[in-house]
Amino acid sequence: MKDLFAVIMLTGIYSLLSASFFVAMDAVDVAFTEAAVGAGVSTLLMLVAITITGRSENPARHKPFLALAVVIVTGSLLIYGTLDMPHFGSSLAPIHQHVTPRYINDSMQEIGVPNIVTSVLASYRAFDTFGEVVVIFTAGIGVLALLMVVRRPEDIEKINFLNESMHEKHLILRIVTKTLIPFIMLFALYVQFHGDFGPGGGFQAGVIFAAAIFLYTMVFGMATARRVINQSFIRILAAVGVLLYGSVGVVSMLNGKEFFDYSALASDPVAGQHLGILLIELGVGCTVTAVMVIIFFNFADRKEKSQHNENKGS
Amino acid sequence: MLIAATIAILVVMIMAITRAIIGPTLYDRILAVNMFGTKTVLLISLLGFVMGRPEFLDIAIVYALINFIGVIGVLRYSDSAVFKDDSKQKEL
Amino acid sequence: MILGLYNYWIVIILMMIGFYIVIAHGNLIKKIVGLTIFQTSVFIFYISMAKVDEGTAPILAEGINQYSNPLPHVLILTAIVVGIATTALALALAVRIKEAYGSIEEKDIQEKDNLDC
Amino acid sequence: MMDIFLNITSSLFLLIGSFLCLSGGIGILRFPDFFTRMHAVGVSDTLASAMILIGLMLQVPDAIVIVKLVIILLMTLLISPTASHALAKAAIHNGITHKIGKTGESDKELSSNP
Repeated sequence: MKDLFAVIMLTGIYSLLSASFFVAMDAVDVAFTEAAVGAGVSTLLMLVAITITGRSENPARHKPFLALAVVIVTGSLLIYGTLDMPHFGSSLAPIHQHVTPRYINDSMQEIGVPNIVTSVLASYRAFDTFGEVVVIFTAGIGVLALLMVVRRPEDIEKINFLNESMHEKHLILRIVTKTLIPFIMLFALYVQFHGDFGPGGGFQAGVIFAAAIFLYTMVFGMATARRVINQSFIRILAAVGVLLYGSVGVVSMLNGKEFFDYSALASDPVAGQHLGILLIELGVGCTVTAVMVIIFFNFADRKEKSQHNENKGS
Repeated sequence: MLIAATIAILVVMIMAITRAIIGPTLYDRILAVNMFGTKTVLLISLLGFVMGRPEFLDIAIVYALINFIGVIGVLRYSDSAVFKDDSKQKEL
Repeated sequence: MILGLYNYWIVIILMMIGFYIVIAHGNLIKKIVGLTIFQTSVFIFYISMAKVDEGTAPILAEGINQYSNPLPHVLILTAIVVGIATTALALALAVRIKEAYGSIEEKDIQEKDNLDC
Repeated sequence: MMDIFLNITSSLFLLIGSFLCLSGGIGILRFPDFFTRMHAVGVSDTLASAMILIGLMLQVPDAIVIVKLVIILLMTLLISPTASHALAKAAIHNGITHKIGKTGESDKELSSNP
């Protein structure tokens, strides 16, 4: 398909579909994340990107037969490789033998959180998650470095004018959005703090929160959004999230336990674990929200700038 | 009955996908995606009941919200200059 | 029973579709979409490995004693969010390439580079 | 007695919901132009979701699940018409024209609908 717009719409559908699949496979937390990320944020970002880079694709491809041959050979090798794999749904597979029984049987006593995914994410494998958060943070910095637009005041005024004129007409949309946004934010907070007991947690909440901000930005225009959300504050928030996460680890180290062993945070180990998970999820939530907002704002800024330049040129 | 409803929704999903693939205009595709999103919300609620753990309706709520955000976003950005130029070229 | 392996085959087919898009298309955005599909196929691979027959979602509740494996869920959960962050980075690069070269087709970019040399 | 009654009602609701869903799906596939498709989906979708969600509500004893279902229902009632409205408005604004009652370019879909 040459129309990139159609490709992106279909990618959105694909991600909705894969999220339903995750629900069917019992991975509710993953479905949650995929729902928030795949269907909303990634589709939006790709759309913004194609408004900048152009919609249609050049039909010329390089040697599809060679590519097809490579793909088929690799695929059949991989299929040959699967012959030794354990069967689908078998409870005897090696993956279920090691570590996992401990997570399932002991996590209630050790961590005191019913959602095993959260306890593994935030406590048993906290170091791993810390790494992921740092990666997200770095990606945010990368986008900032690549796309940041330094603008002069007169440009801003012109763009403001453009936006105001664009958004006068969607009255119903504006009212519905206004009523909806508080609910979305409330729901994001619920997801954030309910992550211990049901599906949810910092990653999902961060993305949902950011999605609320995206919605606001799209309906009320960049200029208004920039007035509401301070860019430097958001940048600091991203760093504060990572710092909060790291400092929880350092504090537990100072209290005489290992890095990210939260039992040290309170006199009762389980209460300490609870506190640690709460703080860490908060840090994750801050970073993810801030990074998503940074990414989106910078893309939107870029887009306005390129549009602006086109208008000037023509 | 739950299973019958699930199957019906799956069938509708396939129809929506078909429309998204053939849809001649951009708006047909957006419509199909929107419909697909609504159907996913229903599918997930139904799946929760079929699997016997209906506590996980939070996911369906997220879907409803994100779907709205997605559609609005798509509309907002499909208004932009690049697309208009394209559609004009197609008409010529 | 060889048919018990079908989940891997689906994953491999998806993965190969993504792979094919990445090699065969010259458009950078298309390549990024291909990478996303590839990525999702890996997610599906992990999640389908975590499924246990008769198991339910790994959130402890009374009266249930067979849970699916939570570990892959954790890995994939973080991977999805990291994935979107890196995709955003890739898109940002594509946008910058568009600004610098005026095109995001691999061929045009290479031609321009050759001219510059 | 109550149980059987609830079960039957809920099944009825689910059945109506599925039927509406299917009719919407057929509409989106078969109708000739964008606005008629929009009509098929926009009208049937909201009612179908409401029916299915009410059907599910009748099946659960748990209060929190019902509350969540009600939230989803409210969201759908609020969101789905708004999205349809915005979509239709954008389509008109960008000059998508309807095909029924017009003689113009001979499209494939047009031929089925003289």
